[in-house]
Amino acid sequence: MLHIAIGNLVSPMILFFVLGVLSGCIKSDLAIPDAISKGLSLYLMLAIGFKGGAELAASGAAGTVALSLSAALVLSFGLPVLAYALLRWLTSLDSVNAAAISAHYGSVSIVTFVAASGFLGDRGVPYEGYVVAMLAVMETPAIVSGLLLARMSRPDGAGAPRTPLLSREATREVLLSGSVVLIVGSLLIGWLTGKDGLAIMAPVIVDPFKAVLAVFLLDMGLQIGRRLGEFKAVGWPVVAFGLYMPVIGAAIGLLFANAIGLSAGGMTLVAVLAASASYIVVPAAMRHSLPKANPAIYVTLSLAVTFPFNLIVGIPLYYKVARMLAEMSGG
Amino acid sequence: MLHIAIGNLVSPMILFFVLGVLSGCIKSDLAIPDAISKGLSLYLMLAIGFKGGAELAASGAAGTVALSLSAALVLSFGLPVLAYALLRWLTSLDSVNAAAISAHYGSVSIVTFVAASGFLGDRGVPYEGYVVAMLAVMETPAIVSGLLLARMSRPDGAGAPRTPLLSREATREVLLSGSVVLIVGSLLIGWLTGKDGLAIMAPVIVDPFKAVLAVFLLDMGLQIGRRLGEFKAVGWPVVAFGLYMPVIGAAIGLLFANAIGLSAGGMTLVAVLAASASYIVVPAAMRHSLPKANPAIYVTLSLAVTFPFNLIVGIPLYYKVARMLAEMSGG
Amino acid sequence: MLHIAIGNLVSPMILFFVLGVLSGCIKSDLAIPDAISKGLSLYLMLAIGFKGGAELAASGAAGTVALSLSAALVLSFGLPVLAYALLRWLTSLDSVNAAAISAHYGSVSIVTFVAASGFLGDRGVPYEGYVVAMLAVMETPAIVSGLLLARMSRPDGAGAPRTPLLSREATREVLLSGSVVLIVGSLLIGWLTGKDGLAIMAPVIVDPFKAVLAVFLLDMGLQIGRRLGEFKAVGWPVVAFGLYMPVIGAAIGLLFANAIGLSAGGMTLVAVLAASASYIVVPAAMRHSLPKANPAIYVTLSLAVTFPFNLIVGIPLYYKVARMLAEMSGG
Amino acid sequence: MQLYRKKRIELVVETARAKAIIEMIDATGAKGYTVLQDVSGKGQRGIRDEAHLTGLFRNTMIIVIASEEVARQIVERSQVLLENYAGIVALSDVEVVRDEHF
Amino acid sequence: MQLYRKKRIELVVETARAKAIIEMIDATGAKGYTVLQDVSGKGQRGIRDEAHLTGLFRNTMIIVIASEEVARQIVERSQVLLENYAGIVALSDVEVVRDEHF
Amino acid sequence: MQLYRKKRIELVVETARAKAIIEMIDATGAKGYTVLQDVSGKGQRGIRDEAHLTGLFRNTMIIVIASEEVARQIVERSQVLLENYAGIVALSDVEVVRDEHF
Ligand SMILES: Nc1ncnc2c1ncn2[C@@H]1O[C@H](COP(=O)(O)O)[C@@H](O)[C@H]1O
Ligand SMILES: Nc1ncnc2c1ncn2[C@@H]1O[C@H](COP(=O)(O)O)[C@@H](O)[C@H]1O
Ligand SMILES: Nc1ncnc2c1ncn2[C@@H]1O[C@H](COP(=O)(O)O)[C@@H](O)[C@H]1O
Ligand code: NA
Ligand code: NA
Ligand code: NA
Repeated sequence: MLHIAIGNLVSPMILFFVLGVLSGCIKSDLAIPDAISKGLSLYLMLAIGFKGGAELAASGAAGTVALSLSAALVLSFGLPVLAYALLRWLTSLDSVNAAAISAHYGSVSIVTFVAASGFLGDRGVPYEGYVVAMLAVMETPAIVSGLLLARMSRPDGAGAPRTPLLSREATREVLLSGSVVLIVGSLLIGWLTGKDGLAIMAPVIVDPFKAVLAVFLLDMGLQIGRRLGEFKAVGWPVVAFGLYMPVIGAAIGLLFANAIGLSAGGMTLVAVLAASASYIVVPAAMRHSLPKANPAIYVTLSLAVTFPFNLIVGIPLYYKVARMLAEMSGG
Repeated sequence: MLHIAIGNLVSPMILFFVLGVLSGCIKSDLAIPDAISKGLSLYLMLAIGFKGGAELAASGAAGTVALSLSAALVLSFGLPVLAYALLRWLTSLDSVNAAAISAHYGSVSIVTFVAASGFLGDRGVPYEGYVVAMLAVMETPAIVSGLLLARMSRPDGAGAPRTPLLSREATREVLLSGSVVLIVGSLLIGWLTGKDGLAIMAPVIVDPFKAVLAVFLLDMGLQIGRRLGEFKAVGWPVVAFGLYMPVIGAAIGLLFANAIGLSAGGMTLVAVLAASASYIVVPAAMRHSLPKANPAIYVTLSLAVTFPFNLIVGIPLYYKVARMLAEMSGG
Repeated sequence: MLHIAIGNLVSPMILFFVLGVLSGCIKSDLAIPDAISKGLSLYLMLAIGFKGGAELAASGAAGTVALSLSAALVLSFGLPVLAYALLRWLTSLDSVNAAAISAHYGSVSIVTFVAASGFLGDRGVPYEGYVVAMLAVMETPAIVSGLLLARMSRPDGAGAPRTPLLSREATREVLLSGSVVLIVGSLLIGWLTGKDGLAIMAPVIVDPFKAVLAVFLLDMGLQIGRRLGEFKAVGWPVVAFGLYMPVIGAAIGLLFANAIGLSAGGMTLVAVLAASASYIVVPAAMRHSLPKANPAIYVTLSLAVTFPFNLIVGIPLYYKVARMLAEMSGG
Repeated sequence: MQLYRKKRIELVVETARAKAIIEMIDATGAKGYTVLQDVSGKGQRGIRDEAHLTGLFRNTMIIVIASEEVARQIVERSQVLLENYAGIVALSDVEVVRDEHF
Repeated sequence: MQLYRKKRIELVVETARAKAIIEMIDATGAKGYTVLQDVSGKGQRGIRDEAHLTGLFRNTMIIVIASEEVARQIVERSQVLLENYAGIVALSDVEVVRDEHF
Repeated sequence: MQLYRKKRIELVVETARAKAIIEMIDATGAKGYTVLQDVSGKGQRGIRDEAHLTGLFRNTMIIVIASEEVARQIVERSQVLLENYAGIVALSDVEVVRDEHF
């Protein structure tokens, strides 16, 4: 365990992340231009989507695909309810903020997923290509759960005129958000073009993948380092939630994945999906639909607490447990 | 034929283009940052120029080079005259708009050329390196033709004081436009440094070339998708012109290339040069020199009609015919 | 010698630089987006730092490391004094401008260093990994020297109240400047992750390194070409300084490196460090701390005179001498 | 040269709200507007800059030149739209040449 | 502190025309100007934004602070240059400290 | 709708000096400001644009809306900070809705 964690720690990915956090903390003027940063983020989505699709094509669509996607749906809808209950019980956050945060934990962090796939790749651990489809499925349902939780808990909810949960436009924006479209589209293209397509794309999306991820993590570190000061605004009970919620999510994710019969690699990734919190799609949706929730809280929690936790501690931990589960099932 | 067209269709390049068009249509917020997009476009020019130069150095400058460049000049000067006649005859556009559009069709679309070279590369079809020099030669002469056509058709043209066709500054801008300088410069550098130079540049300009092109086509798709609404402003007779003009241009290009004695690959590329329409250099020049022409028309036509047509239907079609011509000549 | 210089001249790196300068001179609108340019510059720092660290790990830290770093410190502190004396003696610049310029020559140009490492790589010449650490060490001490020289020469320096040489904030900014943090950080990560880390990063930082450098040099050429008009503001005696100072600096650097016992490759790089002039970190520091010095002079001198000189003439020259020295020592 | 007196409205609003504001401006009958993406700043809601990963902490500047009547409407309606969001609105006098543009 | 009354001219013009406008501004004897690249907006010629592939649908904002006399010239000459091109011009009052800068 | 009269201060300064200017603005008690990075222009110190390798030739635009009193202070203190640096300052009248923001 410790061995794996240390092996994980001395990877360039993690170390560049740490370098970023430190540089951000000490207010170095090191900064990656916005456009590059956005470009790298699109790269990671395209690459992970395409490779998932190509793997799916190679493996042949298994019968468990439908089951997996349903599980993804359940997780994304369900985890916010649990998160909301924990927040209301263990912290002093009001219902709107609790609902907004809870939506983040039903959704996923693409970079955490990408880092986990890199972690598995390093160790030669295979995973089911359609887990990438689960990623895409899990991005948005949690938003609906979060908004329902906010509405149900509103004192004036009963008598007020019924406005739609998500305005038509907000729904559009969420469903057609760039990351969803790019991941799903790349997955389909990878699946359609298969091995030949992968051969064409490989020099860009396979060989340099982990190095690009390292650079992106440097950038994320920089941004997180600069925001560390906002911890105070969040409060320790809420920070604690950002640490135990991923572990609980991962446990549930592992149970689901094990029940479906995924491999150790697949289980690890599902655990990561359940454990991670969105920091792009959901914050944008919450800012539109729950404007009273404080973005400084949910962004800081998702980005500066849960993301580093999953990246450094979570991934090796979930993998360790996934292997144990796989051995038990296999044995 | 159908086989090739389908083979072309399921390439990642085309599919990413289609993904882009669809995302643009449904107004997804997927967008590639401007700086990245510009960077990719420069990359494609540098890569195609350098590789053309290196191939030229490898093959030894053939006697047909001068002939080919002259043919390029004739095509670029001549095609606008044909285009103008067709537009005035078959559409209701006024002379200024017809002249502005015609200039685009004498010039070339670099990305279409690049996509065609990728298409040939996929099939292992070689082509003469100096076709890239033809590309560079064809970029700007068409502008002069277009402006001449606009002037000749002006009712007050006879009596008015003679202003220069292109102001001195406009001439500078056209001749020294970034794409001309970068392609010609890279061609020269590739030619000067030859095999050794290519070895140094290959990890960037050869291996990832097609994958980068795929990403760029995603971006072009996004931009075209967002502008599809402007079709209405263009009118169907003009849209039709954007579809038959490339076929006519390609036919003429094939005749020229066959007469010069190019290979099937070289013929395909010359056809693509003749068939494609500029969407960067010429629009800028027309906006300066023919301000009364409506940019929404010529940009939409070149970018949203002719470009996708050539990319999806044109390239495999021209290649098919080029192969037939080559077999006939070879036999 | 001539042979090497010509070999150096026909490399894509130098030719793209020349293309850039020419395009800039003729005012072509060829331009690389700011964000890309900044991204490439970060890439070069990360790559050179990481590779230096990995090489350091591979070679095992030698006893000469501490000696080398001390030499770097002495060079960076000392060279400005020499530069200042020459400027005051041989040009008519006032003391503030002379001091500001002198600081640039004690510091280093990262891209010149990177180009030199590419030059050595082309020729299969190895160098000590910790020379990269010398680069990092030399970046900032020269700033202190330059400011001391400016203060000492101020007529009112004696009686005035003692303000700190560098305000606390200016010190922070210099020490934590992005390039210092990124190079040192990457060096450490390269050193910590060693061979495994390099395997992960290689597809991004090793294989495409020289091609990326070529593109970056195109960009630098563009920027220099556009500023050539500012030569007049600088004056010939000062331009001459920009040509002989690097040679003097290189000679001193070679003596130091030879005394320490570095290889021919290592000596060449130390010569380049001593010969080159900063164009990012030091100009920013001078603008803050010596606002009366004219930035047009020191930026033009460092970027448009010394940089091209070192790139085209200096690197092969220093290498030639380094080899001679190495043979003498070895024999 | 005849000059016409108009009002210039300058809004700095959080980017998440820019779309709604622009739709409102269109709805008032204003004949145009200018948008400056990615502006940073400080105000009641603290420092706002391009923390690009989320984009939630960015500002957009919108400038409208319009008749006094339309300007007043824009100012008023913006107050409702900016409840719970970061944003400021300022009004000033300008003169323009072509009346029909505004 | 002595303040001097000047005019502030704000132009939003299509980028293809920015160079000509700036040369005209220089020619009027204005002592300076400020340029904001890549501004988007809407006006008589529809929505204009950074459709970067062509660059034809972009705007540039130019701000000049100048004496009333020079300002009037800039406004007038801009009308000629903007015939057939997208663009607006607005004039307002400002006060500055250092008279010699403007 | 009650409008309050404020001053709008527009500064275009060389980017190297922007941080010091912003700190000064904070120190005067101004309640906010807006920053536009990477503005180019021309003035007494020649043409200034994004020669990014050094960044020394870039401008930043800063806009502050404040009470007359604070505005006057900002203008005055900026003069000291801009000695030896490129930069201009212009003052104009604006009206705002929410007095407490400025
Ligand atoms: N007094 C001010 N002067 C100029 N800009 C301001 C001022 N107050 C706020 N802003 C801008 O408006 C944005 C939102 O303001 P606020 O709603 O007060 O947080 C800030 O981020 C600034 O960009
Ligand atoms: N009323 C207005 N208020 C603010 N900006 C405007 C207005 N009208 C036009 N603009 C700007 O000026 C550009 C050109 O306007 P036009 O020539 O009317 O198409 C538009 O794209 C907008 O950026
Ligand atoms: N008259 C002016 N009108 C508008 N902007 C100006 C003017 N003068 C100077 N500027 C801007 O302020 C910057 C610094 O001016 P200066 O200190 O005069 O070089 C210039 O680069 C311009 O961006
Ligand atoms: Na989750
Ligand atoms: Na053509
Ligand atoms: Na030096």
